Amino acid sequence: MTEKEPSMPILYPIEGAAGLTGDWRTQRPIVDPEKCKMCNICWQYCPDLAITAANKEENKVIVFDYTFCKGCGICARECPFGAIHMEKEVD
Amino acid sequence: MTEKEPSMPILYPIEGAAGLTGDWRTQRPIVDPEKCKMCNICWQYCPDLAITAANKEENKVIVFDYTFCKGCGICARECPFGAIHMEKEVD
Amino acid sequence: MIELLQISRGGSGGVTGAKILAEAAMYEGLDSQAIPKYGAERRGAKVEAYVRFDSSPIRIHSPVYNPTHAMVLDSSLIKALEIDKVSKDGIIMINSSHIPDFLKGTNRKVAYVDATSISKELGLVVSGFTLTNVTMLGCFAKATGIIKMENIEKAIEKTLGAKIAPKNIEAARRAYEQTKVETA
Amino acid sequence: MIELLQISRGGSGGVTGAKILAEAAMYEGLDSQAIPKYGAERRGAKVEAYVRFDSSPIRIHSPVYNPTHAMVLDSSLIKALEIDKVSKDGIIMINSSHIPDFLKGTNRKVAYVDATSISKELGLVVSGFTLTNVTMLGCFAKATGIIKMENIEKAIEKTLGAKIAPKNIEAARRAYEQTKVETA
Amino acid sequence: MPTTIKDLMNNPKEALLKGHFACAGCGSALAFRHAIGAIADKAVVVIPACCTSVYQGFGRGVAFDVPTINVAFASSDAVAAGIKHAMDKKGKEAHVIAWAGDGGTADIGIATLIGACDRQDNILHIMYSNNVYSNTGGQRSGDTPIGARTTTTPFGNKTQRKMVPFIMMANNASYVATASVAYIPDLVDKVKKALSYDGFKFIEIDASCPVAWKSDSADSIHVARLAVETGVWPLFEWDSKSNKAVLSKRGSKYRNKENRKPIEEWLNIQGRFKGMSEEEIKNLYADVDRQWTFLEKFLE
Amino acid sequence: MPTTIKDLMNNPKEALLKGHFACAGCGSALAFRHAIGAIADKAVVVIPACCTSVYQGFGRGVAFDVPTINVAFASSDAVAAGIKHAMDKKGKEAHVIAWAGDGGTADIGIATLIGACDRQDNILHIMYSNNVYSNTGGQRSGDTPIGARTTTTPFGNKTQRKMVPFIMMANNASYVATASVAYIPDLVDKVKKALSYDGFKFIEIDASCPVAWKSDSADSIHVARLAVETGVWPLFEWDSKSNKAVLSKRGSKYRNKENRKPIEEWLNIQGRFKGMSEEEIKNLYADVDRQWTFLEKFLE
Amino acid sequence: MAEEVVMLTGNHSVSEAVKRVKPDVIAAYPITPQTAIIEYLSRVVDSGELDSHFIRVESEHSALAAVAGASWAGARTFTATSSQGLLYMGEWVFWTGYARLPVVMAVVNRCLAPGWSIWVDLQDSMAFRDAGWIQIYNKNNQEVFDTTIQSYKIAESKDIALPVMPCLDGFVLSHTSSKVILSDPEEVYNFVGDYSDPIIEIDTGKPFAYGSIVMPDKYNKDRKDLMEAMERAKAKIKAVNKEFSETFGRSYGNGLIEKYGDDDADLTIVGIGTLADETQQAIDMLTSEGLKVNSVRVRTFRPFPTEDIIDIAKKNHKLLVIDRSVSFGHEGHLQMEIESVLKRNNIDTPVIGKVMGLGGEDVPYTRIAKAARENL
Amino acid sequence: MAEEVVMLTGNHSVSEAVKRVKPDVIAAYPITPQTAIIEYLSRVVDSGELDSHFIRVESEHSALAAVAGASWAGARTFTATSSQGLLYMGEWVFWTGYARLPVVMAVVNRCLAPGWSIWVDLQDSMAFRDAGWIQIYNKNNQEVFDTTIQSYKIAESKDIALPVMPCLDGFVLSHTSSKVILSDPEEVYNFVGDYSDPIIEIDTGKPFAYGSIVMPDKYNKDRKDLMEAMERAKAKIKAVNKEFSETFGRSYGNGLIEKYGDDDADLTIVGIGTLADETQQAIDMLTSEGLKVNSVRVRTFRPFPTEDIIDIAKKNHKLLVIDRSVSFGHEGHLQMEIESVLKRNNIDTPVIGKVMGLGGEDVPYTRIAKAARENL
Ligand SMILES: Cc1ncc(C[n+]2csc(CCOP(=O)(O)OP(=O)(O)O)c2C)c(N)n1
Ligand SMILES: Cc1ncc(C[n+]2csc(CCOP(=O)(O)OP(=O)(O)O)c2C)c(N)n1
Ligand code: SF4
Ligand code: SF4
Ligand code: SF4
Ligand code: SF4
Repeated sequence: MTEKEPSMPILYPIEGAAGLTGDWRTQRPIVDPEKCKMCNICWQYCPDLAITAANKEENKVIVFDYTFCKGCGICARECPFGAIHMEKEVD
Repeated sequence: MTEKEPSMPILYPIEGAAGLTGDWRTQRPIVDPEKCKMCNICWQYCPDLAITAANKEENKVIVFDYTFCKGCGICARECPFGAIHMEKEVD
Repeated sequence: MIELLQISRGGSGGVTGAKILAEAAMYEGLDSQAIPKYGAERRGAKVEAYVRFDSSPIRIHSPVYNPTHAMVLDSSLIKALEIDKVSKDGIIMINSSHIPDFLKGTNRKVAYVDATSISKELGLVVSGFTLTNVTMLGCFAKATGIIKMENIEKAIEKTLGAKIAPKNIEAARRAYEQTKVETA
Repeated sequence: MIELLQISRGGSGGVTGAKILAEAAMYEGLDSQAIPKYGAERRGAKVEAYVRFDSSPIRIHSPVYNPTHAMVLDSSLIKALEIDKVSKDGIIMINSSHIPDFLKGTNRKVAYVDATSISKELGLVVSGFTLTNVTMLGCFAKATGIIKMENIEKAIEKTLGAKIAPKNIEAARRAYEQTKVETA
Repeated sequence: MPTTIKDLMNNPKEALLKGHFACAGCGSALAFRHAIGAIADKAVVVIPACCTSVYQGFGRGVAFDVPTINVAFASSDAVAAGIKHAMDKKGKEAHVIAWAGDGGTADIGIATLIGACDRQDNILHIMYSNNVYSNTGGQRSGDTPIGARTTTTPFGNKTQRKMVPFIMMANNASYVATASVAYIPDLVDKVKKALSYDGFKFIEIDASCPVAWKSDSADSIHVARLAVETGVWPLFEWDSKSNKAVLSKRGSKYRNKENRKPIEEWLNIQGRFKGMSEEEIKNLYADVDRQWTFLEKFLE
Repeated sequence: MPTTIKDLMNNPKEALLKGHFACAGCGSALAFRHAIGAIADKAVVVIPACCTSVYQGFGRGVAFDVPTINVAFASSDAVAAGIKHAMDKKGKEAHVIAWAGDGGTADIGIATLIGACDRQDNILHIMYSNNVYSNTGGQRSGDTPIGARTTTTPFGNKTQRKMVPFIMMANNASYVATASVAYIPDLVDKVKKALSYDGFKFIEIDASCPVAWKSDSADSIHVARLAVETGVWPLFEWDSKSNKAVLSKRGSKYRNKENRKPIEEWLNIQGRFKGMSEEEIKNLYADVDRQWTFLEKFLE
Repeated sequence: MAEEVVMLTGNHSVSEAVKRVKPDVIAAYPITPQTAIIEYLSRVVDSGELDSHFIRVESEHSALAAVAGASWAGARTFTATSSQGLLYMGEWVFWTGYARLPVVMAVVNRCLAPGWSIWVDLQDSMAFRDAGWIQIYNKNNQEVFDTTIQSYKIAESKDIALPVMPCLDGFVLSHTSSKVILSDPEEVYNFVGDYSDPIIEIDTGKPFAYGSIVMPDKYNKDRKDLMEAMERAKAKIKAVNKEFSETFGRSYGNGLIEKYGDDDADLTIVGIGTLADETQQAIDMLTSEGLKVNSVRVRTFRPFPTEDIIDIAKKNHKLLVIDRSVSFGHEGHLQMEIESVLKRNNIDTPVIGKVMGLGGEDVPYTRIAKAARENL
Repeated sequence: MAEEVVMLTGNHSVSEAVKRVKPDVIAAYPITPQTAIIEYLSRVVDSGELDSHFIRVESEHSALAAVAGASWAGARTFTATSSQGLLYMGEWVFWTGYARLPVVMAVVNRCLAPGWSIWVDLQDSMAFRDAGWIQIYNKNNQEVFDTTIQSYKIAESKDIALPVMPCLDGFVLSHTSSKVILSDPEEVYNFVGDYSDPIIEIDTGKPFAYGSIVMPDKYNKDRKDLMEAMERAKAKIKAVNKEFSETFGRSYGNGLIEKYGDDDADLTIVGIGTLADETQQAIDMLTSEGLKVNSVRVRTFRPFPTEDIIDIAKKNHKLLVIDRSVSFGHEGHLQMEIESVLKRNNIDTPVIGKVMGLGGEDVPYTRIAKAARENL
């Protein structure tokens, strides 16, 4: 009898477990760097971790990760400064 | 194929479903007709329905049904007038 | 193989008594079994237990239908004993100061002892119940001779523990002394 | 047997479209099946469905691996189509105003129509999604000729009910008219 | 008008017949006798696994003179709901009652209980609590008081008592009440009142079990009365219309701690509490306080 | 000090990885991201059947960077308790969290939930409620509000909302709180606070589901905020030590009805409430009142 | 309303059948892939189209408990489930079978976790083959509709009094649309008959206790009767299939099994569910290759069609049995039972077993054909 | 503490074994006739005699869920149940088997309701023969003790990784006292070894997800591996039986089956549980009558001892199989499986089946002997 490990339904953490979910998007968020006050409220509310937070010290506004952003529109809806708007994806 | 009723675990109501439970008794309640005020508190508390209620109108005190009385002693304990006492069953 | 039917009342320790007896048999070098009759037990209601003894390993798992001997822990239960089922050569052991009327004329060998009085004297009473289960083991030893008192005592000791064993051993011993065996 | 692969986005009614198509085939006198790809569906994510048509009873229950034809309800999904799996003689139907670059040079027969515009014109929009599922059925009828428009219309009517069917029928009709078939 | 002993004699019929298989002094059997007896002509009872499945009979016949359906442990309310819906559909009148122990109610059965309550199925659940799994020989249940020696907590139970009536209030049953075998007319009143409500009704009865409580069978009423008099078992009613609790006449004076007897009186006549430490007694007092504090919020 | 957005950025690590399988705008996924993220280095999550069993991954890998055990629907707390006991026995530290939907918590799983609470197993149960069985396509749950159209109540749900937090208070959990995806720092505070308690802790999160609620995915936060602002979803904490409830800062002003927005604002942006009758709206208002009345009893 | 010809999923086919037999009480709990059945039924009940009580229970254990309760009260009942749901109500599955309640429960077959998987195999319903239920496995949506109707007629016969489980492959039937003839509602109802003389009925005027403690002798009597009822059910299922055919013009083999192809083949492929339908496709292919192959679809797994299997085995030379479920530590269910039947009856026909399609693995007919060729 | 010889019930024998292997976590729920096992264990845990966590769960579903949880966390675990309790945890029985968790659960066999009955038959554990558990049926209390110990060694081997269910007849073993040699605790612990290198172990430092959605290919891989582990388990069980014998001087046939009497008999009686022990008594009786009869006790029903059954059937002339459980609508479990094995291997030895002792019906050896005489 050779030593054998049981075959079990185990998965390990990876990014993109459900693929590149940016594919699902029909509209994409666009940030207006002028308007972004770097409050990161949008960052907080993104269910898809598709926003790189703004950094006041470094004066960097938020950045979207379109590889994974599903285009839900929450960030645009929640930005208190109207700094984000959604645009239809073009084919 | 003859018509056939299914065989099922069904029982019908009878007295003595568990036999003549008076057999279980190691002590028996005895009423003192002098002391019984016919309040029927004992009747109310007997879990075994082994007391025939007293009847004030007919001046009948309670009567025990020794066929089923298990001798728990509740009646004796609860009689407010000490009209019932328990006696060891003799073999 | 020897088979014992024991009849007692729920709450009087019959099952423990049967187990002690089987254990004593083990010390005697016999194989043994103690079988409580399977079902809901109610305090005061009739309860049966069986004990088997054999010199070779026992592979039977049935209840006992035709006991060699019978033991009744409460004399008021004697009427529940189906005498015909007990072996003609067997002994009927009963907790009683005398041979009960019920057995008279049966021509059976009867062993009797007033275990209740013995137990009471020794304070073997629990919530109103006089425990005669262990006491009657003395009667068994005396009447059947299958198991020596020393093994019964050892089994009592092991099962009941150092604290309450002594009184029980004493009860069994007294019962052993006082048991009378007669043909009814 | 003719087998169709339909690719759409979750939420755009692809499964319903496939079912209507299978129903239309039934009116055509064919046996048919509409099979949604089994799994969790997510709005916006790629979803497959299959439709089978045959003149004799279908006893196959597998998904479609090598479709005769393919239909893509959203042009942005065209890249998800594994062209090699589609029969060489089959038609690739796509919701687009032109032959997508992706198909160019494949030498495949491509049927295309701007179903999105048609649907939008007719108000076939639900929670931000333009529904092109029914519209594209007109493209299917035109391109494949397997099923007559009248049967497609009947199936739309039955499935969607008198209230919303007319707009959808109109959309399918327009798509039928506007569909172009070319070799890419 | 509150029920009197006389009224009890005028029940449509006896629901419990003589010669049943309950132990001598069984509080549950006594409760069944009156709670179901009071409505015996209309009652259908559903019994999950518990002592009641056993004491009703044993092969030869049954000691219950009402339709009785014995069911799997965790399902009395679901079965009762099914029966009630079927009888409604068929136009037949009946009070369908799930009659269950504390185990079948508070532990394994509580999802079913809450589910039926949530749907407001038109049934009454009566939980008789002997604080323990009596039928299997006395193991701890969620309703076991702190300090009680059970066969699975041989050195004393540590968990607080689960107050199912509170849970049912939180779950918005239409009517919730507690009762005791020591106060039979009060119990019968509550059963009748419960049945006057639409939707899901719940009553918990403190029902002595001399076997598990290791008490004298003669004390079965006495011990239950002490539970009320020591404040261990508050007697009250609550309904969803008012979202208010009202203490029952027989129990109202124990709201005031000064009127309560020491809990030790209740403990001392029960073998199950033998050997309780000071600490355990303190915890028990605290748990009783907790229950009253919760209840207080709903009292006027 | 209350958590700030900045603090959220300093989580030990992300518990939820990019590219998971939740729908766009999923409130549950957002809640998971932060609630578990805040304690990601110590968390073990137990997931019964629900959307979370699906959105974590699909064959290739998993989007959760914490140990994740997927279990049968009605058992998250029992499994969590088993894990916690085992880790305690083995001397390993961990926050074991049962993360379940409203179905797995309030309906099929509630016996398990109450059982673990009763034993005071040292775990935290987080119920994210989308008021419906989303994973199976949107059937009514015990937590579905009056009037909601679900696939099993196509003409509007009639039953009152099951307030599991109240049930857990009645069941004496050590800590009970409600939270909302609209108030993330508050949610994280509550998770951390819960974990500072011994015994059984419970948090319910109102977690938008654009699919079942038939709402715009962009509105997922907005709709949850409206639930608080209309009084539909009271934000509070309660603990057993005090037996008192405290309204959370972000929700306290809605105790006063005058400060509440009309519930219609919440209803109107959700397709699930389309076609509600006046009567249904009245009943919904009444049910919200009922919840506040219950809660009021525990407020100062 | 008369007969209608429609495109329907398997789930919808179940619902349409149920709507026609008009159960008094329905209770069910959602689970993929069964859910659509009860969604449809809750809609028609709430809309008033179907005069029935729908109980939205909190679990499957309660679903079956509730319909059992209703059945004791003399009601016609329906429920449905799948997979984990069936396991979760397992205690009640046995309870209902042993209690002889004529409940009908559709099982949409789905494999068992872990890991989570929603696709078909028959492990779920097979786990309850001991439970005293009649189990009828279907090949397509038309049969699903027809079997659901037949189930009531079988279950509610006093001489049978057994619950019936019509089983359909998850997704493969439940979610796939295909042509279904929906018979006229009135005709269907008349075929089944009303349930006005129930097998058992709670009556406050005539108390009885159901299911109190029973002694071993009575216990054995009840179980023996259950065994005999299963035996009688074979003839009943055949008769109902025949009567159904006379009324509606559709039938499924002899009710217990369905044969395909010529007798006296070199190889007979035995299967169950849609795999057996797929097998017919394979048979055509193989026949066209000149091979002598036929097939048998086991329609009722309980009662097991012993006599028919004997007959098949006697008439043919070799059996290839395809299972979509397995008893770990032994072998496939169909294989095991067929082997036991043949052994018991001293039939030498060799049996080869293959387990295929667990966890929703797709089994195209070409694979079945391949297996056949390898074993010819 | 060294070896002790005592009078013990079967339940107590289980507990004594469990105490010696020192599980980290125990969770269980009371049910007759199993309860005494957990009563004893809760006592020794609360008294500090056994350093273990005892979770007093609110149902059996949670009992097995809790020990499964503990097992995922790398703990040694124990639970026990009977009858309805086993059915109620049914979902978790399959879950634990499929998850390959080395849980040990004693099942005290009791028949299934309704009507209520607390006595023995094997219908309960047999209902889970598909679930991926090793099942070992015992003949007496000594074996109960020994098997419980062996179960851990089998379950926790990495090459097996399967839960094990030691089964004992309710009351007949569970409540009957007989002689049991309780081996030295330390020796027992050493025999089993500690569980320091668990099959699986949750670690916050190394996250993984167990049981997420799996695709059919992976699903099939896992199930195939389960099937193979069952196959490997046969050798493992034999090896453990042998090693146990070497260490403690007690063994049970070859581990899978136990033979009694001379080879090459006219009739071989095959049975399981205490009925098989009782059969040995019948064999002695029949042999003394000059009849050529021997017997085989099937000890492990899962994995099924296929090879041993083949061997037996080849060496003997006729098998009389006695079942204490049955699949309604087919036949006795042991009979069915034996027939299937013989059929598959073209063995002509005739098999006669008898179902006896359902619902606690007593089966004295004389009745077995009578059945043997009738079939000689
Ligand atoms: C699923 C299941 N688990 C366990 C049992 C065993 N069982 C029968 S009755 C009982 C205890 C019942 O306790 P309770 O509900 O408090 O009623 P009581 O016995 O105290 O009257 C138990 C554990 C069972 N019948 N079914
Ligand atoms: C015993 C059992 N019954 C039913 C199911 C099917 N099922 C899986 S998830 C689910 C709904 C879960 O609802 P909820 O807990 O509210 O979580 P959500 O899906 O909304 O996230 C159901 C019914 C199951 N897996 N197991
Ligand atoms: S649109 Fe949604 S997913 Fe994309 S960045 Fe904004 S919040 Fe995140
Ligand atoms: S002793 Fe008990 S059973 Fe007998 S009459 Fe008195 S109360 Fe009833
Ligand atoms: S054990 Fe207790 S509850 Fe059960 S019948 Fe006896 S007294 Fe009543
Ligand atoms: S259905 Fe709802 S809860 Fe489920 S993943 Fe989608 S948005 Fe989230």
